[in-house]
Amino acid sequence: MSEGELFSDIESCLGDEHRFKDKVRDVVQDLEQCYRALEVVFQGMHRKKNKTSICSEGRIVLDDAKNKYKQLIDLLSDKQYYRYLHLWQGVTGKLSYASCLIVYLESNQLATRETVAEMLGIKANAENGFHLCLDDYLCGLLFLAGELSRWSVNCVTIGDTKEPLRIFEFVGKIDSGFRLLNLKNDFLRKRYDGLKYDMKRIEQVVYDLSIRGINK
Amino acid sequence: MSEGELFSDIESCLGDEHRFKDKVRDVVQDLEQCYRALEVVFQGMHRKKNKTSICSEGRIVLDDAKNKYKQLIDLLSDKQYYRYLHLWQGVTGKLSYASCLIVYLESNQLATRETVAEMLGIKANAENGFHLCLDDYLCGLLFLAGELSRWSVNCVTIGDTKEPLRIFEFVGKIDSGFRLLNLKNDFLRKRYDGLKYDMKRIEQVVYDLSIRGINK
Amino acid sequence: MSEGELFSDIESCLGDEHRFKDKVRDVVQDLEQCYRALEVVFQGMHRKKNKTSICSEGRIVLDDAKNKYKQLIDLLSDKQYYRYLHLWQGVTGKLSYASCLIVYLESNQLATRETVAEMLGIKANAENGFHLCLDDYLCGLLFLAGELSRWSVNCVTIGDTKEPLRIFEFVGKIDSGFRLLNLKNDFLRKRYDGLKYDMKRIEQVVYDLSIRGINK
Amino acid sequence: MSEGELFSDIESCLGDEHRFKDKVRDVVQDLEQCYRALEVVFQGMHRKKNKTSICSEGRIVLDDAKNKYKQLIDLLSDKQYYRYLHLWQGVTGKLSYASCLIVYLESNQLATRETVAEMLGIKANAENGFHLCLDDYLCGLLFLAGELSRWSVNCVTIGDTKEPLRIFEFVGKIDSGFRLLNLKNDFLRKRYDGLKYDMKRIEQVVYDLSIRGINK
Amino acid sequence: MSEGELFSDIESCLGDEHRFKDKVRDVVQDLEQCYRALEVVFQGMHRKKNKTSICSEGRIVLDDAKNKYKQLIDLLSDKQYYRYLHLWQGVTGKLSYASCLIVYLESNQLATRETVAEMLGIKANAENGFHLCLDDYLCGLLFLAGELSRWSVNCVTIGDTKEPLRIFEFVGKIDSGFRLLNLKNDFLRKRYDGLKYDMKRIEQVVYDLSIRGINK
Amino acid sequence: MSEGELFSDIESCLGDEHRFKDKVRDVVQDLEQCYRALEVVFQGMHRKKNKTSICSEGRIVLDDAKNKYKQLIDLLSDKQYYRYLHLWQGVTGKLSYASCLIVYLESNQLATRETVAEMLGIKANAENGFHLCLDDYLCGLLFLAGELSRWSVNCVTIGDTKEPLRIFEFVGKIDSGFRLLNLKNDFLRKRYDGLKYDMKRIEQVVYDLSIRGINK
Amino acid sequence: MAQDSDLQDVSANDVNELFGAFRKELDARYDLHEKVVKISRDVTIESKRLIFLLHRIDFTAEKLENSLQQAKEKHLFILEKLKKVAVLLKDVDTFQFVRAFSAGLQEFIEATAFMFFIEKCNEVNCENICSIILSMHQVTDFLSFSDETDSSKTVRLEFPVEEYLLGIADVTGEMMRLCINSSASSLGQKDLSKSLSFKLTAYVQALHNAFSIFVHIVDVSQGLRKHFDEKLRTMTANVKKCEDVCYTLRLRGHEMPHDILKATLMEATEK
Amino acid sequence: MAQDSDLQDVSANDVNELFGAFRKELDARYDLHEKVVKISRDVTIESKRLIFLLHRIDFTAEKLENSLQQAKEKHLFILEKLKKVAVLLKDVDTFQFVRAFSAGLQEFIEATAFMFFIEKCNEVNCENICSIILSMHQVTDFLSFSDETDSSKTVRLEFPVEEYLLGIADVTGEMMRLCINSSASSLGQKDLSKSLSFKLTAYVQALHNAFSIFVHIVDVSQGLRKHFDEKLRTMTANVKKCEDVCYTLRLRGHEMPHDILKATLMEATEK
Ligand SMILES: [Mn+2]
Ligand SMILES: [Mn+2]
Repeated sequence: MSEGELFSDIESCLGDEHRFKDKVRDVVQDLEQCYRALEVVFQGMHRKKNKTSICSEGRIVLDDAKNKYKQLIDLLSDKQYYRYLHLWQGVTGKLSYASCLIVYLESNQLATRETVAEMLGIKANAENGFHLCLDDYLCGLLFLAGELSRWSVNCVTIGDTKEPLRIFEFVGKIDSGFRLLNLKNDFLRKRYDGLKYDMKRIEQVVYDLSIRGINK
Repeated sequence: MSEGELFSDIESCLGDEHRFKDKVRDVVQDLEQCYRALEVVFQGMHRKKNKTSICSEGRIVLDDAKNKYKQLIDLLSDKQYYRYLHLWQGVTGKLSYASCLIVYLESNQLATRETVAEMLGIKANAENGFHLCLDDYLCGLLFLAGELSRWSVNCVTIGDTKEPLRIFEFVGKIDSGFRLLNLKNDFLRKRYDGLKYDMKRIEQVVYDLSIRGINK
Repeated sequence: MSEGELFSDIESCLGDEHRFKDKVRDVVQDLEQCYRALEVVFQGMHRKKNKTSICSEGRIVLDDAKNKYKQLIDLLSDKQYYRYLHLWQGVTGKLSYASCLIVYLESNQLATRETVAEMLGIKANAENGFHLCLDDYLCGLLFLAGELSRWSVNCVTIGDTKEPLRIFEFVGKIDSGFRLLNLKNDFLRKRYDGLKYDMKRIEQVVYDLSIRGINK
Repeated sequence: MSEGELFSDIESCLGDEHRFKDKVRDVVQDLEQCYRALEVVFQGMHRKKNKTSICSEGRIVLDDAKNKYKQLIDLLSDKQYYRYLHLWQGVTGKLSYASCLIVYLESNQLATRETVAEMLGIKANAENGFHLCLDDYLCGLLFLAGELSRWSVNCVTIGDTKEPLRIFEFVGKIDSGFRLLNLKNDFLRKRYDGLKYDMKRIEQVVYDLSIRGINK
Repeated sequence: MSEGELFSDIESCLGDEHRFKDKVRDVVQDLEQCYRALEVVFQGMHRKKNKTSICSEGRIVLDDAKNKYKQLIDLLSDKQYYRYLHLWQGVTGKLSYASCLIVYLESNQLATRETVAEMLGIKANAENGFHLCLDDYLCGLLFLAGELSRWSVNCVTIGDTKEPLRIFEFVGKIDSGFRLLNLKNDFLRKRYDGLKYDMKRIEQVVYDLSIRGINK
Repeated sequence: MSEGELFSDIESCLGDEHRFKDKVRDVVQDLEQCYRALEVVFQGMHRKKNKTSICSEGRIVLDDAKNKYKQLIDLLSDKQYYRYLHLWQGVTGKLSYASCLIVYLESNQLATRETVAEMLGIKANAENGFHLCLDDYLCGLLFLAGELSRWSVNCVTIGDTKEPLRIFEFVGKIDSGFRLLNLKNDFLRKRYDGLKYDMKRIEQVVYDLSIRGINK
Repeated sequence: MAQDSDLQDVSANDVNELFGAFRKELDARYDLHEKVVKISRDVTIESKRLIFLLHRIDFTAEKLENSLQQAKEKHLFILEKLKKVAVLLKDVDTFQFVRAFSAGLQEFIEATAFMFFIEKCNEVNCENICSIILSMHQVTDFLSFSDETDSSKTVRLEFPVEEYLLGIADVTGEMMRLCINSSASSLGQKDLSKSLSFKLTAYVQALHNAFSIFVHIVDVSQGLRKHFDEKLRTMTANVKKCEDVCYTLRLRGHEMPHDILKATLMEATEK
Repeated sequence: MAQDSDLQDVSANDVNELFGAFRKELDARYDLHEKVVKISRDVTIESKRLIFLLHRIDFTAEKLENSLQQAKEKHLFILEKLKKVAVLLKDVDTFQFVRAFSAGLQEFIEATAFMFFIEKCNEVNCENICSIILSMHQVTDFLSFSDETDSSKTVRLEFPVEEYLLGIADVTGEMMRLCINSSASSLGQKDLSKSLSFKLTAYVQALHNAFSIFVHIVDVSQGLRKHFDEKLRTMTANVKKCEDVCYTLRLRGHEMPHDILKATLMEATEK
């Protein structure tokens, strides 16, 4: 065997992978685009915009994302899921947040992992192939807490003094939930540290309302 | 002694240290686990939970930690204390905070270094072997101030308007105490810089209560 | 104890440490001075200077260093050894080298850790308080190999064709010894990587002498 | 051509470039000076100073900058624009910010790239030679948001409780705008992350006014 | 123009640039591929391979590179040369080195900037559009010196004791040439420091041959 | 006093300094140019060039440098010497090396600080105004050792087997001299560490000559 | 090896003598440097302590007098140490040893500026706050000492102006801390612009404005430049923190402050 | 605070249940991860020891046999540990845990490649040296274990190809060390191209050439890219060090080597 041949198997293998990754990246970029569109829709929350129309507009964009996930699933064979996971993990966390936010706005409910997975058109469990990995779902919840903490402040500006209380209850639950988890020192852990500040901010809004006897 | 023996002695000595550190790390991980359990207990404070039960639950977990410290002490001969200190310093600061919080909840008192050391089952002074090092104790006090400042806000929401005044008084003492210290530019100094914000937050609560004539 | 007292104890404790370190640093500086004096003495090796006088001059300076170590020991209570070790670790490695060199010049022997420790007036083992830490002793041996490799070259220039063979044999033993150790990737490992070059240089000298039939 | 000639040609070529860059740097330094003058003018905003006089003073300094840009244009032939762009990119971003701020103070409007380019006496598009590059314009907008967020706080202190609402509206638009962009430039991305904090701060001010019923 | 339009214009502008850069990057990647092929060819030098065949194989690959540069030139209008220069600067320096090496192997001559430019199918001067920028040419010379220094060592191993003398002469000229230059570019300066070491190494080889009376 | 006036004294002071430094830098650049010219002259050493002509050419360039130093002296009043020292310190160390080299080539002597100072047209002692600071002189000696170590190798190539012995003696003396000094951890100390390697290299050359019985 | 006999002219003895002289010169310089460094470290520590002491000051009239007295004594004590530096460097170019005393000097300038503010803040309002900013001139005056051997002469400790700027820049950090710590005590005040917090903020704003001009002055070494930029960043952050305090105070004013408050706060503190 | 009664639907209990399940999933994953990490650390340590052991090998025929036996036993011992990893990860996607065992795996590949060379270097010459470079295929074979529950099945430890490249890259460092350490023993040899030093150098050159092709492959993450670049830099340095050894050997050959030498060296060592 000559030097040139030495790694030639590997080279062709990496070449395939290279081409494959490019395809995946293209789809991921489309997903990013979906997320940016959702962000624009959600900005309405902070300006009196009607919840119902936010949700319906949001769901339309999510359906778009669903199609993109379908493309991803078609591209991937099952077992390569974890090999390339890092490529779509970032955007999936964000889209998971978007789904959770829509569910909250519609029903004040905490979207389960199953609900979110269904909204994105993917599986909820590792056993079933391309799925919503737990980290992404949890990440989405933490993003949600951040956005709701911002919203609680703007609600008062808009004149809605009931919503902050609901947010307080809701994020409080998320907070207790997370305390049950033993997070390692990773990305999730770092984001989780931000939850404390979000919670503090919401607590401050509720405090401001309480001390003024509003909502009594 | 031949060169061969000389060097094989040395080799066994290098291997021992490696194994020793691994053992210490295992115990430290258990202590981290204890601290997480305490955090869950303390969350009750912010939701009307009864102080007495928080304290008794907390003390049970601390007893667990005490056992772990005992294991550490057994592992270490006295003189190696400073050699490995960095391995348990982080968690000891946190457990010191937990001890101080329990003492405050029980008696509104500032736990002394001796008290905390006793609660953790270690010595209070450098002369006596495995001890609560000064930095960790002070760090614990600063964590305590942070938590109490958050609590003062939530007390109002829960409807307890007396506690904030007690907290104001108590954290004020910690604040005056720290002003006596000439801290160097290290970790402690950085944490200390946060104390003024905690103090300010508590002052705001007390102010809000006063201008509304509450507690008069 | 009032809060005022609580913190004033702490303040005096923080100040003491500061002053203590300053004292240690002063003694370490004196030890550095001793080492520089030894370096000047050892230069004679490379210029025909008599071994015996090098050794006797060297031992006089080492006695001086011994006194300085005594001061260090007096300053430190046993248990603080590891707390401040980093302050004198650098210079101790160098003085350990100096001791080993003198022993070699006197007797062609590898100085044991015990011998070196005795020459510096400190203990050889961790159990007995202020001691020669293993890393420093090994570091000293590596410095020794470096200096002897330089000497083997200069011996030929000076006209001493016997010494290089003795050095070859001696450093060969150190080399075999180190091969028994499983060093981690640290300072020592890095220094050890230089040993093969020292060995190679000595081998070259021995080779050059053999092919010319010198020493036959 | 001999090697000697080859290298002396190169040296003279390097020398020319060096002298040219020095000239450009001198003009850029003058532009920095203009910016500094503008900063002093803008500080007045935070202390009750009359908007009209800030704007007229600012415009006078900007006219000065315009002259300096004319010098730059004269120095450069078209094609070298991108070669030396990095030399004036920093200061152009800052002057772009200054222009946008003046336009906002005068009319509560978002200055377009064309307006800013005109105020600086340069082109708005790449096709036409020396122009306001897009990154600098966007950078200017982000600086603007930062300054307005600080101003919203100080407005309240000064007693102007209407301006924060206008700022809230205005920066809100910039924020929504940036959410549409798919930024690749690292510097801009990083600054854009700052925009979220600026927005949050302004929202907090408007909230603080709302909850106290001010501006109702 | 509304804010919405303003930002959507900007977005389309950013998108265009993004796509353009992607195209350029694709061509640059092909150039990198060429360079890799050249590296493989050049490795033969260090193992007895015939110079003539190295040169002819090398020139074939360079012709390939020439085509790629043609693509680049077609993509770019003149004025954008400096805007995107950083994208191909790295690889051009390397290909410039390859050209110089071939010229040296063929004729023992120093390739001029004109020669190299011609070999790559680009202009030699800034005035004429897409050109070989001076930094890249100089960089190529420095890479060349590095490679020749390695080669001088391997020549001796292979048994060619004449080539090192030629290399000594040749790199000596490059060395003297660079001493005339007043370099400001940091990257070049740093590489230039490496030239001194390359020269020293070659000098050592020539010395080793001389002292053994080889080539006498 | 207004804010504007607050630092205006200092501003004008720094402005003066700015202009002054620019002037000094211009002269320093000329000195750098002189040094580059000297470097080119010295390259001849390594190629059989006649020592006498190197020295006479070198002295002509040095006279040029002398004039530049005169300009510097005229620019500076005495007491500002140390304030701006860092501006010309680099180049003075290099020119000091050049002077020492010429003296060595002419007479095999170690140029004293007085001699060097005179060659550069400046004072030898701090008391007398603009002088050759000790650090620069010592730095020059270390550069000299580096160059001579390189030369000792090339001498053998050229066929001069006597010079290396003289260099061995000469640099040996510099080495012993430096061992008398207590250098702090600064630039000089770092360069001094390089002396060891230079010395080793020369020792190797002398060794190579000795073992082959050359010069016997 | 053959010993060349014609090399005797530079004998080992000569070299030893030569380098012996260098050693003396270097050692003398290093010793002086070391002495200055040690005093400077003391100056740093004592200045930091002075700052801590000033943070502990109680602004109620009688206690203020007393604490200020203590601060001034400490200040004189530090000046004594700086005088030692000046005397040590009397006959040499101080610029040669700037780095040896720079850290201490800067901390001293910071402490002095802080003390100045606390001493005189009652005499000024937000509009004329600049008058109590420690000037370069005042620092120079502090560092002119009477010569003990000849009282008609003065010994000055000279230093580059950058040191002053770097020193005074740091005081904004201390002002900001005091501003937050004392915000509660400013609360009761009817005219906020006369409150300590507002004065501190005005001071920090003024210094920040003046300083930001300098940071754009280009002709400083790369290193110093970075230093300045960093100081300005910290300063900007400090200004904003102070402005936040003023904002909150003004906002709370909108909620009709009562004098009750002050009473409540006092009551709690005195318990 | 008012307790909104319409929020009961997401009760705290539900959340606890939900997160309880997450906790279980996370803990299970972390536990598995932790187990794999611990084994991997052992694999690293033991592989390093195997390398040290190989460095101590005496190439004289009888001793070589014996030491090689020892090395192979250690190698099997390490394989046992890797089998444990493979079994642990049997039912999950191993790519999820790559980071947990990557360090150990790479060190194992390095040690294996080194052992391979030493085992077979007598059978090859400089021209066909490539045949004894450990291939990806061979690594895969090593990491296919027979399933204990069902011997007809095999359990594989799968891993990304980068791991192989990163592991094999490191072996050049060990080769370089051996090349320098053993250069004295190559000295006596008449045909240098059959000497250990020349073979080691040929091996390192071949690997370097093959590897340098890969480093230019662009589509790897930024982090991995840096990693590769760094490995290549080290590799290039290693090649040069090996080439220096060959150079010196060849040069010394010019001085008419005698067999005396070998005797001298042996004599000195055996004293
Ligand atoms: Mn400070
Ligand atoms: Mn390795």
